[in-house]
Amino acid sequence: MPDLGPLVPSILLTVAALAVLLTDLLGRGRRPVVPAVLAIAGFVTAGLVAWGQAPDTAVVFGVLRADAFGLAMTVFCCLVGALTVVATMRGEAFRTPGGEYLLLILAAVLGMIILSMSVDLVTLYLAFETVSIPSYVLVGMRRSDLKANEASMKYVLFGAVSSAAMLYGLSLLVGLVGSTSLDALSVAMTNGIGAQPIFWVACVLMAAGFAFKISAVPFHFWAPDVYAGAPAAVGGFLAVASKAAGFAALIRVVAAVVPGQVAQATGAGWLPDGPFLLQVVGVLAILSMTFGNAAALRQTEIKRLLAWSSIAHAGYILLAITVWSDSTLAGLVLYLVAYLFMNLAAFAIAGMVIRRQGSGEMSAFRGLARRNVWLAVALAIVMFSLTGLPPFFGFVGKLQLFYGVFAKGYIALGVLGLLNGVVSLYYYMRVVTAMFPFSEQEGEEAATAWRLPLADKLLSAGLVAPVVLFGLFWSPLWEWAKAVTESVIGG
Amino acid sequence: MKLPDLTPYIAPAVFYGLAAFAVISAIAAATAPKIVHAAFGLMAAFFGVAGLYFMLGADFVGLAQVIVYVGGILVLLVFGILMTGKTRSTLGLEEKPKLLIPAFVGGLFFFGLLLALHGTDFAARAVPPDPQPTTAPIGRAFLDPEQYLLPFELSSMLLLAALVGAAYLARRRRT
Amino acid sequence: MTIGLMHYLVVGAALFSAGLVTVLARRNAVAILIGIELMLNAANLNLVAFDRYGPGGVRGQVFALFVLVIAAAEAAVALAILLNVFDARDRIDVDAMTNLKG
Amino acid sequence: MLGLALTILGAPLVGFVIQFFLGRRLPGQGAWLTVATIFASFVSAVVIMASQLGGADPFHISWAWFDPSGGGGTPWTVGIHIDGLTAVMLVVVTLVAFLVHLFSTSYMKGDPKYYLFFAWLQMFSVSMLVLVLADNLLHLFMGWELVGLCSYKLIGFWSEKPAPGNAARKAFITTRIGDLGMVVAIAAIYMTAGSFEFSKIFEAARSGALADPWITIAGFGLFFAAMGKSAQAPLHVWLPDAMEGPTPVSALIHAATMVAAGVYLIGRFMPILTPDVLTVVATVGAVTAVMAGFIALAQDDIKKVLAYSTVSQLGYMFLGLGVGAWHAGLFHLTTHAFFKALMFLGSGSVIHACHHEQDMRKMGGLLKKMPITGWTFLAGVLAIAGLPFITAGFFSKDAILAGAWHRLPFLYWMALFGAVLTAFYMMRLFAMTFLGKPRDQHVHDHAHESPASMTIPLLILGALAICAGWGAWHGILLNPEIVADAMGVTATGFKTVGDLEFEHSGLVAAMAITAGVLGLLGGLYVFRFMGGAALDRLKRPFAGLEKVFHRKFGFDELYREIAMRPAYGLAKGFRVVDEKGVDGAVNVIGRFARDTLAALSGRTDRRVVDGAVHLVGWVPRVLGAGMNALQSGRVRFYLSVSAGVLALALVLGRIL
Repeated sequence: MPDLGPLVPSILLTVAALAVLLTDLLGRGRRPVVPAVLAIAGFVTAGLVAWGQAPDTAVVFGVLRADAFGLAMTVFCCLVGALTVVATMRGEAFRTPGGEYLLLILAAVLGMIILSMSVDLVTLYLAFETVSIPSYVLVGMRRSDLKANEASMKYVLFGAVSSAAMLYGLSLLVGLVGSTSLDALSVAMTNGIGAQPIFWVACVLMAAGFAFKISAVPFHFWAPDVYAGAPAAVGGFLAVASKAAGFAALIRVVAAVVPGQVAQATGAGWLPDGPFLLQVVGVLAILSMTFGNAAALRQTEIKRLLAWSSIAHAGYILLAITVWSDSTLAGLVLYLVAYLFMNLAAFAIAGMVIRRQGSGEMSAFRGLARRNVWLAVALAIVMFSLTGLPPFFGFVGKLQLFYGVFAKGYIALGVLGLLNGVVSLYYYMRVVTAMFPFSEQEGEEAATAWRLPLADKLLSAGLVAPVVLFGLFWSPLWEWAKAVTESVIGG
Repeated sequence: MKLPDLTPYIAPAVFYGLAAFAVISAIAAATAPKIVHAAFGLMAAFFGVAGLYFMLGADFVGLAQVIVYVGGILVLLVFGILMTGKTRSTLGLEEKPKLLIPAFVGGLFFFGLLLALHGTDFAARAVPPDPQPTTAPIGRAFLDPEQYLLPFELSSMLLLAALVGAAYLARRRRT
Repeated sequence: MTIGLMHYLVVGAALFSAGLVTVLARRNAVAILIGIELMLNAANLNLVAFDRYGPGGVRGQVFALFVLVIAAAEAAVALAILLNVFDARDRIDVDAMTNLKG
Repeated sequence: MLGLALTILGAPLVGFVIQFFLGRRLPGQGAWLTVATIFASFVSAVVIMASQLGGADPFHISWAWFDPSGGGGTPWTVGIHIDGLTAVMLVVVTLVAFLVHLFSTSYMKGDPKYYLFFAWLQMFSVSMLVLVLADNLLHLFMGWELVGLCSYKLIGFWSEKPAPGNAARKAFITTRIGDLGMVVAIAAIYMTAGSFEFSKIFEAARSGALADPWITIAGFGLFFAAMGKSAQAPLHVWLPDAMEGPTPVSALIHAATMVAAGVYLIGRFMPILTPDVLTVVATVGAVTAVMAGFIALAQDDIKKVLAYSTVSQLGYMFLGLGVGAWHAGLFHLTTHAFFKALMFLGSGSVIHACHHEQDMRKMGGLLKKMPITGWTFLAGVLAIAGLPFITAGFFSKDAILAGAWHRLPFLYWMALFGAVLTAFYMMRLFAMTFLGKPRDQHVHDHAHESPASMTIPLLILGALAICAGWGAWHGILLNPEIVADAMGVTATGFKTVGDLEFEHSGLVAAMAITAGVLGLLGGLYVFRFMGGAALDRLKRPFAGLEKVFHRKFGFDELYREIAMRPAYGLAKGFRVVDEKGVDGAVNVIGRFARDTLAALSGRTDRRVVDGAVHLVGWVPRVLGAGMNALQSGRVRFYLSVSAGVLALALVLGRIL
């Protein structure tokens, strides 16, 4: 029996899930606060354990690698899980989420943890579905809400088809490699399976599955509809954790397929010459950021806007994978952390506003500054950060990420990314300008002030504070990101 | 008169028979105007594939296919069809699928797969060894900590979450 | 005339494509699920065939069994969602679900 | 020292945050809070100056900020640098800012955005302090841009009216043009010196790493930026328009913050300015000084006169810096800050009393009505005219003239002429406003002395306008030896105030004194004692000239012709293309710019903005429209598109 150490966070989450189920059953009819506390406690302890664990690059249980990257993703996902539970309680959907909701979040996070550590295709697929299936339900949990129903229906259909396509690609890859292990894949790559035509098919189909999970164009269609239909907190969960886990798994696969780092760019620097997979990812990156930003321009509903923006952000992150180097990968990790706080904050605050206004349309945000300056300023900071303006965390993430892209000579890709940043300025700023009306008349109609409960204040402050703080002092975080990615990428 | 030795042809004949059965059933599932017929098409395809599994010497998987797919998933789907059949909308148990674009996309996909398969060398054995019983190795693989024990455990969590979620959603509304 | 790996793979490809056509052509959500099951079966067929003609072992079959589990879970959840939708709107025509768009 | 420096920055910063977010709910809308915080800064600044006067070593501290190369490189830093120059600037900035805050508590009373005004005023001061305390270019640039942003908010504070909005935009755009130079300079310096830190830059200049042509390019870039910020011709056009802002803002801009930033920048970077650059600095300064003097002569709006006099005085400062009279230029910055703040606040007091009447032709005889304002104003007039031996302006201006005499005599003559002009038009202003008979009885009847919170700042500044030059106390602080040590450069080429005082004891000084007195007496005679008819007769031969001066040499018209008209034309062209174009979809990016700019300024020129951004925004607009059309809501359609793309990818992957 191998050492159970690397599994402790997963076991903790499982225990928490069962405890939640049990307390929920016992406590029927009462206000189910205990399960929520249990779930948060589970996330926190699991995260702390992972934080304290020593990374190890050996493969355990034949399918997992609890290296620095995997542990970092574990901490990341547990953090998101805990914050999502809190955000749900402050958002528009459930004031006190039921035991089922918590169980599903716990199960999905468990899937994410395994997904980000798995170095075996079977485990990867299984974990992938362990993330997906609870998510389908989470989206549709408000059963009487027509929008939620529609969203979950679309999500499950789109998701099932994508995962079937990915599975088909995986099956071909397994046949080509003769094993389900990623290390075997890496060995097979050196034996030249990359030249086989079916390898291209496998790459494309796998990429389709990952692209679904991270909502990259052209497999993004579900995202705007699903985010718009789901409670804001769930939208944030999908946009952050689910996506991050997808990236983690993609990084694992790319690390197996790509030997070392990509070469310095030649020519204008569009796509690297390496294996197919990188080029596929590169195309996805270009499409996602360009179309995501362009489509976001026309959105008037906050959750749809954030959905399109998250598609664009997926593009930036894919860019880092395309230019596969230690510096872009560290940038990616940094960006993911920035992305975590920015998006969770955006969705959480959106949820608070929707709860009070009954709508997420831009008109609901008009004059928010006069209703509650606190929320307005917090959201404004988040928007600035999402745009990538200094001195916020989003800027730092973008800076490091694009620094890596440019340093490798992929000028055209980098410039395209930066141009996209300029486009995104518009729609983020529209939210900001809506919140801070400039003439007195505009504000008058919305002059009823809101009293913000302490919990709302704490949650928004807790999410926005890192956006500001890490925007100013990110050196430690940057060192950490570099350490985390060292284990993933070879020389 | 001596009958020609048909032994070398039996396996191919069975294969082509099963394959044709599965593929034609699948196409029927795609095109049948009645949903129930589509479900039957699926069932037939399941059986065809199960037959192919037996031909491949995968007896356990073939059996699981019959039990789980036909006995479980298909029944679930048929229940779904029946429960949603009484609908006030135009779309009930019958539906004439619009095939033009799907057939084009599907055809293109198939063509692309064929092209790729055609040029690929899987380093496969032309004549595989005689099939061995698989149940015991599969069982061992599931329970071996160095193989698939962890995914096996994970799948139980997946099932738990799926069932709790499904039960929550499908529960009759209190109002 | 022997049956080789390629034969099975082509059957798998055909099943997958037929499943895809079903998914794209059907408006009834249950029928779309039928198509998805076909696609999963195609992948399973590939996996099992690779086991037989590959280096041996039961990797593919184990994978296929996991897929079976997932297919069941997915079908259950999808049907639950579908019933929920049906409860609310009395129809499961996916073409009619266009409240969310843009 | 660090604690003091952080207090200087932190107190008003906290004030800003509280005031901005909570100000509306504070009793008295929080003005007292900002006054208190800026006073705390002032006290800290005085302590710092005292320690510097006492011979303390320059103080420098910096923290690594981040490493742009991702490891192994030199990190960018943030830091604080305090030497004599900084100390002087700190005292000037905080003192004037404090007095302006105090003054505003009464002046802005009743304004609907009262609390917001103080928030921005406070931020304005913070920005300037950030700039002054910076130990590196990047940090300085941040302050520089913050100053620009705050000035924009404050000039356009009454953005409900069109004029302030336009003025704010003009200021913003003009200074941004100057900032292009700053960016070029930063790039050139970082490229060659490899650091943003002042000390490292000067070190690089000394070691030869920062050499021609980059050092010259950097110098010109910095000066171009300073020209924008400190309103030197031909980028001076924004400053007079900036009078549209509330008068206390004008006082702050003209005395201690915005325009001082440019002079400070050049003063700070003196060690790397090559002789070529310095010659240009001096010439531009002298030309601006005279030109603005002429324009001031023909203005009737009391604030416009003061505005052009600022432009002119800034010209003197640059002249001083450019001829190497380093101290003289910065000394003048200090004294000017006091007497110009005095006069602006004085004019604010007058305007306040006359119910926002700014036209001098409707004033007159106000001295009796408003004695404190009047007499303190006179102190300012005498100081700016350089009334010999007692006023602060005399010492600083004559130091500049002396420097010019030694380096570039031609510019000396120009500056001397400018001095006559200055004295003349300032006396005109004083005479028309405070002396003689009231021209508009209605205005006169309503005039009254302002409350104490307005007159106290006037009294303090009035005293400073006279005394700030005595003893030339800057000489100690701005000792080139100290500064040179701090900067790591040799002090050759710098002249101390002491040297210059010695030199202007001769002919030069005599001429300068004569010029000032002549101007004052001439102005007094012409505008006080000459009758209206005689004045008209006197002016007749100069009618043409006066028109030119009145039109401000036509700079605005010129810019309209060479910059605005083509932009309008281009905009019109884009508009035609757009209207006739295939795409009738919503004008996305057009709204973008309109919304953002409108949000910023409250008012934009649609034609220009729309046209320009139509072109830029076309691509994302079309892409976005296509993308949204694809997002039809039908999941089958989604799947078809995705699967179609997949199928295509498979086939193409094999064929290609």
